Amino acid sequence: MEKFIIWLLPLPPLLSFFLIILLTNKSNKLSHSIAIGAAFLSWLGSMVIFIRALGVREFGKNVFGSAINWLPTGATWLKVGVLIDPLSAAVIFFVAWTVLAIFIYSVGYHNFGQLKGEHDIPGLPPHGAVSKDENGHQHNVPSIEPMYARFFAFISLFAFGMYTLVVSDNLLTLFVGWEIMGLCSYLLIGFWFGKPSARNAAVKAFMTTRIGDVFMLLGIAFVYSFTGSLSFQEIFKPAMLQALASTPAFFGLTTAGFIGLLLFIGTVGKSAQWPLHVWLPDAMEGPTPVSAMIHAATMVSAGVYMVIRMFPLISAGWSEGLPLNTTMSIIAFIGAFTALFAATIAVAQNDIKRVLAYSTISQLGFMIAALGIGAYVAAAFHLVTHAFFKALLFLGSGSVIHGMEHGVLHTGDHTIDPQNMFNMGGLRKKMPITFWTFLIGGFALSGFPILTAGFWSKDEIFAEAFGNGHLTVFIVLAIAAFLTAFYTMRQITLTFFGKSRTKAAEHASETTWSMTVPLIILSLFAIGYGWVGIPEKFPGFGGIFPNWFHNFVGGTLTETPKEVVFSWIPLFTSLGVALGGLFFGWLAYRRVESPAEDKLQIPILINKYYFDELYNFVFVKPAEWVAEKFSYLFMDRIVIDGFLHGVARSSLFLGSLFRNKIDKPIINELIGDGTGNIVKNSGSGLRKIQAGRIQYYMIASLTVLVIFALVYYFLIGGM
Amino acid sequence: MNIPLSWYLILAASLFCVGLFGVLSRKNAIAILLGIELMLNAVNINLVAFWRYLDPIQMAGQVFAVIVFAVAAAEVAVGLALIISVYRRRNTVVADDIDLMKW
Amino acid sequence: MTVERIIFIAAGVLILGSALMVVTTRKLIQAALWLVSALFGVTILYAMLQANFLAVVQVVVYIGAIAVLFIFAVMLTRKEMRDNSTQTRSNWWFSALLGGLILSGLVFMILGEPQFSRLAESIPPGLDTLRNLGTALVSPGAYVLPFEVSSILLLGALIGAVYIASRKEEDK
Amino acid sequence: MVFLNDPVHFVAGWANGLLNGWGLTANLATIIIYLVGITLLIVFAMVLDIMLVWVERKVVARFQDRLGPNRVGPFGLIQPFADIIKMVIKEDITPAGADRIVYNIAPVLAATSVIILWAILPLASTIYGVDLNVGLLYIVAAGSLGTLSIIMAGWSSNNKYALLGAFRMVANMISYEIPMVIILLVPTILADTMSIKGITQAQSGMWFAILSPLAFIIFLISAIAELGRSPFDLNEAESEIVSGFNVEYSGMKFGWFYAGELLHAFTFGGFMAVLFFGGYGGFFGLEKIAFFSWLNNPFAQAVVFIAKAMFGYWVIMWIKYSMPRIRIDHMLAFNWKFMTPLALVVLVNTAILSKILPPPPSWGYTLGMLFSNIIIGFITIEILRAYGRRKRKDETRFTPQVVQD
Repeated sequence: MEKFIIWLLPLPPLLSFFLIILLTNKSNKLSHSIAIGAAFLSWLGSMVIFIRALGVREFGKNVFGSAINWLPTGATWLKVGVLIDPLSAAVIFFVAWTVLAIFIYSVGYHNFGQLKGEHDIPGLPPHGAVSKDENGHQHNVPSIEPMYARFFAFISLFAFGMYTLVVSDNLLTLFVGWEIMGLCSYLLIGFWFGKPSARNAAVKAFMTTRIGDVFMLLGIAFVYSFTGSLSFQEIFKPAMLQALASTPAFFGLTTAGFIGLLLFIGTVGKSAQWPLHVWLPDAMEGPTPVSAMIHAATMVSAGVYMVIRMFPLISAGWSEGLPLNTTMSIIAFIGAFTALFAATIAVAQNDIKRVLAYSTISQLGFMIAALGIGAYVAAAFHLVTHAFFKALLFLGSGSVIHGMEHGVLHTGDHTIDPQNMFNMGGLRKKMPITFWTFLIGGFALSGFPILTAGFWSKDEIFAEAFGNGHLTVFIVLAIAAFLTAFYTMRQITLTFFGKSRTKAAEHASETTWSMTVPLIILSLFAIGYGWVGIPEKFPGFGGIFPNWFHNFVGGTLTETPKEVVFSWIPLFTSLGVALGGLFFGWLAYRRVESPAEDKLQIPILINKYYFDELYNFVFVKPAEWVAEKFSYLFMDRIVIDGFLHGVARSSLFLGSLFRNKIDKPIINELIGDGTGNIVKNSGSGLRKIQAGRIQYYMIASLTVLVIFALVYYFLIGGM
Repeated sequence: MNIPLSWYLILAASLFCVGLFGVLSRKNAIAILLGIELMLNAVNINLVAFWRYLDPIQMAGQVFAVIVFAVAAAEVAVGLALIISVYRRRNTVVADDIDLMKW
Repeated sequence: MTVERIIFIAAGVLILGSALMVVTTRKLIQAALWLVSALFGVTILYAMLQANFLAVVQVVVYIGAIAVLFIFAVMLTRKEMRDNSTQTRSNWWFSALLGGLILSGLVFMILGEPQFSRLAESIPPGLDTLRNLGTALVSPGAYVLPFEVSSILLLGALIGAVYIASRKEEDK
Repeated sequence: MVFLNDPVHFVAGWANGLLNGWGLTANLATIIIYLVGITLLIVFAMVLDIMLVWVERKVVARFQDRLGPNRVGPFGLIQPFADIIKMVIKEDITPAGADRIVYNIAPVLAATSVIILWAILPLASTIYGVDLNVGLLYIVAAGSLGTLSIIMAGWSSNNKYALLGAFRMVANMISYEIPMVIILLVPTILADTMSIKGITQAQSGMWFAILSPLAFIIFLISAIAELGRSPFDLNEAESEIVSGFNVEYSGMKFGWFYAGELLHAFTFGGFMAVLFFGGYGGFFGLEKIAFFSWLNNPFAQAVVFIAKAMFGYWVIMWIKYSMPRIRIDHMLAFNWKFMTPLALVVLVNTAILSKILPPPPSWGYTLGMLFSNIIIGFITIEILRAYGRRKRKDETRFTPQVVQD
């Protein structure tokens, strides 16, 4: 039963994609009904699976899974199958919720039910429409997205990719889902392809993640060539891991470590870790539900999910208490560095979504770092909580932008950027639901103590880092956490508190229920989900709820990681950085009116440490130079063209030689025409008997009959 | 019934060969069909004669004579329809002139 | 010489004479009428063979339908083939030779088979051949399949003939 | 009494003895007796035919509110003989360009095709030519010969009007042969035989006209069409194709066609009597009652039969002289679109009911057959009415309005 449902999980969104693309794309209502219906079906299936998984004792040893033979590879079969173990159960839980919330949210975000804008064209965001009420007053109102149905088709396909990835029991289908998401992120970031910035962002995202994907594919190939299988359960057999860990590969790494590193580069691309982080902020060009989808709920999570999934391989030969192996050190370094690095950039950003984008990079760095120090349960926990509150924040920011756009349309002042936080302010009163939910999400992101989910998951990372003696990581992450709280409070303060800084902000209004309901649902999870992972030894709260998450996800591995010893130091650190960051953030920005008054608008931070320029200088420019000077002018024009021209000339010469000396006299006249003439002559001779006159045929056949009868009688019958 | 079976058979054979001669020698397509009718009748005479002389209880001979009637009717209907159709298009009923499909 | 033999010979002469006229006469309409005559002779043979049903059906189908159809066709296509032009092909003698050869072969074989010189036994009294024929045509154990097939053939011929002979739009 | 009970065989036996006494062989005597019998039958038919001329003319006159022939002989009874003499002494023309043999054979064949029908027509239970077990098909076969005679006449006259008339007539006859053949199967099913005598005997209890009135009506209509009488008399529509296929015939050759037609009509009246009104048999088993047992006498049966046949003939005449002529396309459409389907429905209905109803001598059988026919007839009339209504509506809809100035 469970297996059956798991197999079916990814299917409704796929069907929805094809239905919308092929049949219903004329009808917006039908299209979004199909898409949401499909998402709902998958959600339902996921919940059934999740609840059934909870009911299984020692679920880590009794997972749901089935596999079928798919591709014959000589004597063996490449199997594909589905697998729900504790880790994927936890992941599919949040995937189902966030996907459903985002689908519903999109209906409101794309102004379903509004008029069609007169100037709206596919490929550009809707400009708004003019409506007349019964008194004859004209109102500028938002207009419906011109490619409304297409959007739902794309996000359905995206959801299919994510479900496929999560329920895969092998690297191959995981990679398939991974690449489908890559394609969809390209399509969705470039959804408004009329904007050049969106086009560039789409290409950038695609190319950058492609770098990671190539390495990941190499890693998959390596795994397959070494183990002969891509199934997780095959690869993670102790004997196999032992062999992997004990076989040396290149650069002084073990095979396991090398494969882990290759796969991790895939994650670096997908989850936007330094140095491949540059695409994620640009991806904010897409519609906000896309940002939430890609950058919170699904795609970036997929990268982290993949490394958590491959943790046994990465950590092969390592066990708790031992020093980290090379791969884990690299992972921990990159994670911690990214966490701090992105946090610093986020501090100086003014675009509400860009702040969240860098914050995402930073938080993903937390997870990667936690994984690097072996705390994969903490990483998974943070993955889940982060998915909830970051989806909440993105959707909240979308709601803010939507409200601002409403204001912009109302005032008619189109010079105001509805995404710039310095144009906002005082929205607390205008958009109460958005404010409260955003506040919850922001506090969860900051790690506001006790109440929020972010606190518990972050605290666990700190505890693991401190308890296992990785002090460097601990300190770097603490600083990053402080910055996180700081810029989150800065964002909330600039957006919601104080007075409205523009007329547009004054006329902002609360968004429709289809956008606020998902916010409320997600905010419940942003608070409540943390309580499933409270450590048992935690003073005051430990033991109220059992540390369910640790036991549940920890069961994924054969040996459950033991819980770290409780210590007051990480607890106070996390309390301190969170509250301190929030306080300073409020303090610093409560009176700031314009970017000029912002002390932290340092050029290096605004320009994101000049990484785009660096890549432009180091990769793009040389590539262009090589393409222009070397490839085109030298290789193409001189070498290849010259060679081709030479070949052509000599071929021409040889051809005419053959033609005049061999073809014409011998083949054409002797063989060709000769044969033809023979056939023609014999045919024209024989055609006389093929007269088309039926009586001739009958006479001929009867003559033959008579002759044969006579012959038979006189010669053979012999009577 | 003191006529030998061979009388019927010889009469049928003669009728058959006369029909055959008509089929082979006539120019007009309708006349060819007339010859075919004669041949079919010769066949029927044989069938009925065999039925009567060999096994009057089993009705095989008569049944197949009936079926030959049906075939003859169908053949004449379609054949004459074809001839009339050809006549309308090509203004001829001479079988030798209906040779568009030749070489 | 019994009466039956006299009748048989008369019928035979009628049949063969008519048949020869069918294949040799120049006027096609007369050929068709001679065909009627030949067919009528065959009817006499059927009657002599005590195949009443076939005798009547011969008249209904052949004389009533087929021969009339022939006459119609001859009349409809009379324009081109003038009755006084030659109706036989130039190599008719070869056809005749062929026919004669086949006939002599057949006669030779018929006469060589001693079983064919038998006389008919009288039909047992109480044997209703008409009822037997009807039963045989429709009983699954006998000939219902050929019978149905031939009915489908007739239907197909009907539709085909109507379709072929119907004047199409472009002919007008 | 032997003669009274079985006149034919009595006479035949007597003649046989006479011929044997003269020293002829048995075979030859049989042949001679057959030939004499055939001649007698033909003579009887032809004399009857002559009388029919008088009957026809008288009846027509009554229909048309005239007196009819009344000068030659009492009630004009000798008039038909005068007619015959007139025809015989007229010049016998064979047109130039006519196919002489065919032209001369055609009227003979026309009369023959009618007279051969008398071979199977039973005047009484012991007075009949032959009791064929394929009697009904024989009727159709004879009709085919009639068709042939008409086409021969039309073609051999070398006259375009004659040919046109022949074409129309043949199309008509061949078309109406189909519902006729179909409907002839209804008495076959009811009587379980094709023999005319068997059918007559099967009606000793109940006439088939009551068991299947629709079959009777269809048979009547197709018989009229087969005869080429009005309203289906386009073959000789005087005003259109100058008397049709027999336009070139004169004298006694025309007389043969005329006589053939008259006799044909009477013969079909006789077949109607045989097939649907119990033939020479009495009236619903009346003859089984002792008081009416004289009805079983062959001569009484012959009188009954002639009376019934005359009634059928009278119905045909009645229709002929009260109905206008039908156009040729309507005539064919009426056949293919109405008669043939209806005949098939009646046939299938009869076949099914004869299997599911209680066996014949029962009220259930009679009433079931009758009511099924009434229901079919009612449905048919309703369909026709709806069709006619729609047709009229269409016609009124598309009729252009006359603009009044």
